[in-house]
Amino acid sequence: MSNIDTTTIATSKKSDFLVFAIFFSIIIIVNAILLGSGHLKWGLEGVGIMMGAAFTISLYSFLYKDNPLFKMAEHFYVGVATAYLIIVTWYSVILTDVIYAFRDLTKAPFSSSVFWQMVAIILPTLIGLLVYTRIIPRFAWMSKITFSIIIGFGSGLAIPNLINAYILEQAKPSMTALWTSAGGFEWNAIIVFIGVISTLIYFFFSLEHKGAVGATAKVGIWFLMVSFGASFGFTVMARFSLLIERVNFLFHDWIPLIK
Amino acid sequence: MGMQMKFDLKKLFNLDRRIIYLLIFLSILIPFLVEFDLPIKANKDVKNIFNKIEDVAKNKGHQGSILLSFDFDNASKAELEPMARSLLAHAFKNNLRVIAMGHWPNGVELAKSILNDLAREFKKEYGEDWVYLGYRPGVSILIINMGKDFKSAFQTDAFGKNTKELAATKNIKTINDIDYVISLSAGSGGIEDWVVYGRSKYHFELGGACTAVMAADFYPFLQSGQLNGLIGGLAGAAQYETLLGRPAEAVSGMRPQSIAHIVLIFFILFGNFCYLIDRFYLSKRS
Amino acid sequence: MRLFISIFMIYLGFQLLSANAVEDFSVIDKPNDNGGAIVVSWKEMVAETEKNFFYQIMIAEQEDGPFYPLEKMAYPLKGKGFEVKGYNKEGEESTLVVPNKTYFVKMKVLNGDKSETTVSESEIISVTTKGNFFAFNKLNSFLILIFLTVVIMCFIVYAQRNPHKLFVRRIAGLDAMEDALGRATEMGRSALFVHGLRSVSEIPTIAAINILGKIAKKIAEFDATLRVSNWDPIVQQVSQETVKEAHIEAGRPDTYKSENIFFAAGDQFSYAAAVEGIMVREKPATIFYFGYFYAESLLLSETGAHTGAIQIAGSDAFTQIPFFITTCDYTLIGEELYAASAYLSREPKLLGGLKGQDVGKMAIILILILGTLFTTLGWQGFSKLFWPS
Amino acid sequence: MNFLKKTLPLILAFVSGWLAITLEYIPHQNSEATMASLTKGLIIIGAITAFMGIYGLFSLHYLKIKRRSEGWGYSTLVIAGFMIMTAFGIYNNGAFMFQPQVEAGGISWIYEYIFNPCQATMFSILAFFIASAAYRTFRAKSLEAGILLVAAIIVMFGKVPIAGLVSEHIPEVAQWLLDYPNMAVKRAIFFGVALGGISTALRIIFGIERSYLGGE
Repeated sequence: MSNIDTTTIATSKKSDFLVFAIFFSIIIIVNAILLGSGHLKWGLEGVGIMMGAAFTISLYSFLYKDNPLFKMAEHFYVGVATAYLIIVTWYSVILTDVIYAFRDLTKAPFSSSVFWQMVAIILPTLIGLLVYTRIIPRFAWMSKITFSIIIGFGSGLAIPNLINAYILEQAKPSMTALWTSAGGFEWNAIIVFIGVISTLIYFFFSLEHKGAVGATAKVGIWFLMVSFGASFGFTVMARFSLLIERVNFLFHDWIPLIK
Repeated sequence: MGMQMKFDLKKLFNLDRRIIYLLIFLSILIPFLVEFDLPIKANKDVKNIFNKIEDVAKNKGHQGSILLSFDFDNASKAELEPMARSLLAHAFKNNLRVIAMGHWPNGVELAKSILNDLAREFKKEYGEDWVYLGYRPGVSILIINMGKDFKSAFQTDAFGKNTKELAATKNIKTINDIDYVISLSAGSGGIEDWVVYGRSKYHFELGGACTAVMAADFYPFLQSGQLNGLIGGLAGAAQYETLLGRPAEAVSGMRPQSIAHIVLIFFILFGNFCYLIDRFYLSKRS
Repeated sequence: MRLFISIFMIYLGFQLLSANAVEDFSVIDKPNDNGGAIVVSWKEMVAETEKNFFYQIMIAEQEDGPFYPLEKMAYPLKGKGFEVKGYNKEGEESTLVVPNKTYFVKMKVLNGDKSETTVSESEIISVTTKGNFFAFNKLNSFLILIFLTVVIMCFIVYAQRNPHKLFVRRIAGLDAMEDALGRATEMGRSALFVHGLRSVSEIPTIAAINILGKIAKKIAEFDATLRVSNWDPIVQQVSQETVKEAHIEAGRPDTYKSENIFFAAGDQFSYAAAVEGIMVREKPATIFYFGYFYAESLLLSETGAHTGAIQIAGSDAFTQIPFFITTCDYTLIGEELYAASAYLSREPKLLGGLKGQDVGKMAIILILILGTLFTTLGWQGFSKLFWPS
Repeated sequence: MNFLKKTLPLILAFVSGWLAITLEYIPHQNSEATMASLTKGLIIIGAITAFMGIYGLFSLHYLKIKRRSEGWGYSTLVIAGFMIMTAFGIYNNGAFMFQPQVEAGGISWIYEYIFNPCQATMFSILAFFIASAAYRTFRAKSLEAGILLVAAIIVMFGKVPIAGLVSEHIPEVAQWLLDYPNMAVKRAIFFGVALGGISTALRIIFGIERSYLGGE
C-alpha cells in the first residue's frame, strides 16, 4: 500500500486533535444543557436524538478534514446497512415465501398440484444456494450456474421491453406534424424534432463530424448542454434539500432553535 | 493594474473552502429562522397526479385503490418523505384504499413509520383501508410477476398476514385491478423499471414522484404519456402540499431552498465575472 | 294497403330507433391474448334523447342463462372494443373469463329513470375464448428485435475477422489527450489517471482500462511519469498489468514502476480526499478521469482545476457529466467513452456492438424523419407501423 | 468438467435468455403461467443470494483484522455494527426469527437514530461541495460550458418559488426548457440507452460477454 494514508493521518494528529476535542466537548455540554432544560428527555427517544446528532456531526466533520471520526461513523454504518438488508430479506421473502409457504403445503393433502408447488419452491432455493459454493474455491464454478440463469433471463426480458418502452413508445410522440393548416408551424414540435435528431447524430460514430453532419452534431451538442444544464440545476436543488432536512434535524429536533 | 487585479483574484479564489461551507450553512439556517411567504404555484405535472387521485375517488369511492411504491431510503427521505405523506393524506382523506410496497430493502422501516403515522392521523384501519406489502427483490421481475399474478408476488404482507384475507388486497388479481400506481423513486429500481416493465406492458396508469436529481430525465415519459404526472424534488413536494392545502416540511423548506439557490447563482455569476475580467486582462497583456 | 304497410314499417323502424335497439352488436374473443377476455362492440349512439338510457352487457355460461349483468354504462360511451374480463355471479366475489370456454353475451338498454325497465334487448351471441400463440399486435417489436439481433451479431462476427476495417470517427477528447501528455512531458511534471468507482467487470471500468493502456503507452514513449489512483484492489492489479504491457510495447519495460499504480482508499469520500492530497502535493500537469463516478467527481475535478492541470474526463454517469463539463477542459460524454474504448482497443465485441448500435440509430433517425414528414403531409400510415401495441 | 465449468453457464444464459424473449411474444395462458412461476422462482433466488453479502463483508474485513493491515480498527466497527443489528434481528423483540417481524424494537431504534442520520448526512455533504465548486471552478470556459451554465441558472432559479416574486415568466421559461429542448435530448439518450442495453443483453445471451461470470 502507498504512503498516502499514513501522511494524512500523521499531519492530522497534532493540531487537529485539539480541534476535535474542543468540538466534542461542546457537543457533550450542549447535550447536558438540553437534558437539564428538559427539552430532551432521558429515554429511548432522547438518547436516540443525541446519538443521531452525534453521528450527523461526525460525518460533517469531513468538511473540516478527512478524519477518523468520519471514517468510524461511515464504517459502522456499512455494517448496520448490510445487516439490515439481510434482516429485511429474511422476514419478507425467506420466512414467508419459502418457509411458511412450504410449511402450508406440507399440511395440505398431497396431490400433483401440491407436488409441483413444492418443486416451485425447492428448485429456486437450491439454485440460489449454489451461489454459496463461491466460499469453497474447488466448487466455486457452480455459482456460475445461478448467475447465468439470473443474468440470462434478465437480459432476455430486457430486450423486448426496452424496444417497446424506449424505442416504440418514444418514437410515437416524435412523429407528429410540424405544420398544420389550422395552426401553422408547430414550433415546439420543431424544436423537439431538431433536438432528437441532432443529439442522435452527435452520438453517431460511423461518420466524421464534417460538413452537414458536423453542423448537425454541433447543434446536437448545444441541445445536450441545455439538457445537462437542466440536470445540473435539479441536482443542486436535490443536494440543498438534503441539507435543509439535516439542518432541520439539528436545529429543531436536537437544539430547539427553529420553530 | 492587470497584474494587481490578477493577484487579488487568485487570492479571492483560493479562499478556504471552509469559509464557503460556512456561508452556505448560514444561507440555509437563517431563512429557517426568518419567516416570509413565498408564492407556490403547482405546475401541470404535479396537478395531473392530484387530479388523477381525485378522479379515482370520485369514480370508485372506497373500492378505488392506489398503489404506492416506496422506492427510496433514508438518503433521499428529505425529498420523498414529504411527497409520501401528502399522497397518503390525499388518498386517506378521499377514503381510497392504499396498498404500499417497495423495491428498496433499506426503505422498509421508513415506509412503515410514514404509513403508521398517517393511518393514525386519519384513523384508518389496517387491512381494510391500507396494507403494507413490504419489500421483495427482483425489481423488473417482481413487476412482471405482479402483472401476471399479484398474489404470487405478495403471498403475505410485511407482517406475515395472508393477502387473500386482507380486505384491501382480496380482490386484486393482477396489477391492472389497481386504479393508480405511483412510484416514489430515488434511483434505479424505481420509475424507470415501473415504466419499462410495468406501464408499457400492462397499460395501467402510472404517476411518478422522484428526487430532483432524476426529475429532468423523465420528461420524455411525461410527453409520451408513459407517466401521467411527476412530482420532482422538494419544490414539487411543496406544490403538492399547497394543492392539498396541507403545508408541511416541504413548504417551509422552500424558504431556505430559495435563498440557497440565489446564493449559489451569485457564486457562479461572480466567479464567471472575475474569470472573464481575468481573461480580458490576460489577452490585453499578450 | 302497400302504402299503409310501408308507413307502418317506417313507424315501426322509428319506434325501434327511438327505443334504442342495439345495432351492429358483435362479440368476439379478444385477439392476441391469453384467452381471458371477450370484446363487445356495438354501434355508437349519438342522438340527444339517449342520455336517459343505460346500457348493460349481460353474460351467461349457458345459452338459457342465468345471465349475469355487468356494470351499467351511461351515455355517452364508446361502442367499440369494450373488454369483458370478468363478471359477478350472485353471492360470489367475482369470476374471471377463462380460456377455452363458451360464453353467451347479450346487451340490454335500460330506462334511465328509477324504474330501470328494459327498453330493448339484443340477440344472444355465443363466443368461445382461446389463448393465442403469437402476439400479432407486437409484430413490429418482434421484427425490430430480429433486425437488431442480426445486425449486432453480424457486426461482432465481422469485427472478429477484420477488427481494423471498421471505421469509428475521431473523438475530440482523445485528440486532446496527446497534447496534454506532451505538455506534461515538457513541464517535467507527472500525469494522473483517476479511476471511477465501479468494479472491474463493469463496462465503464473496462472502457477506462482500455484508455489507460493507450495513455500509458504514450507516456512510456515520452518518458514521463504516470500515476494511477485506484479504489479497488482488483482494478489496481488489472491496471498494473495494462501499464506494464504498454511499457513493453513502447520498448521501455525498464521505466515501469508498479508503485505508481497505487491504492488510494477503499471508500468514496476518503478516496476523494486521498486523491485530492496527491493533486495538491504533486501538482500533476494533466489529470484524466475515466470510468463511472458518483458525487466525488465534484471534489476531485474542483481540486484538479485549482492546481491548474489540464483535465480530461470521460464518464457515462449522466448526473456527473455537467460537473465535469464545467470543471474540465474536455469531457467524453456517455457513449463517447465506449466509442473511445472500442476505437483504441479494437476489441471485436465492443467495436461490433458499437457499429451495430450505430445502424440501429441510423434506422431510428430515418424512421423519425420519414414519420414526421408523412404525418406533416397528412398521412399517418407510415408512423402507425411503429406504434407500440 | 470443462463443459460444466465453461460451456454449461453459457448454454444456460442462452436458453434462459431466449426463453424470456419467447414468452414475451406468446400471449397464450400457458405461457403466462410459465412466466408467472419463473419470475416467482427468480424472486426467491434473488432473496437467497442476498445473504452472499455477509460473506463479502466478512471476508474483506476479517482479512484486514487478521493481517492488522492499515485501518483494521475501522473493520472491527463494521463487524460490530453488523453483529449488533443482526442480534436484534434474530431476537425480534422476543419472538425470534421464525415468527413474523414484530414492530418497533431494537431494529427500529437503530434504523431511526443511527442508520437514518448516517445515510441522510452522507449525501447532504454534497450541498457544501457544490457550493464551493460553484464559487471556485464552474467557469464558462467554452461556448458549450456557457450554454450549460445559463440553462442551469434558469432552472435553478425558475424551479424555486422565489422566482414567482420576480416575474411569472421565469418559471414558465424554466418549464419550457425542461419540456422541450431537455425532453428532446433525454429522448435521444433513451434511444441510445435502449440500443446499448439491447446490445449488451445480446452479447450476454450469445455468450460473447462473460465478465459477469467473474474471472476464468
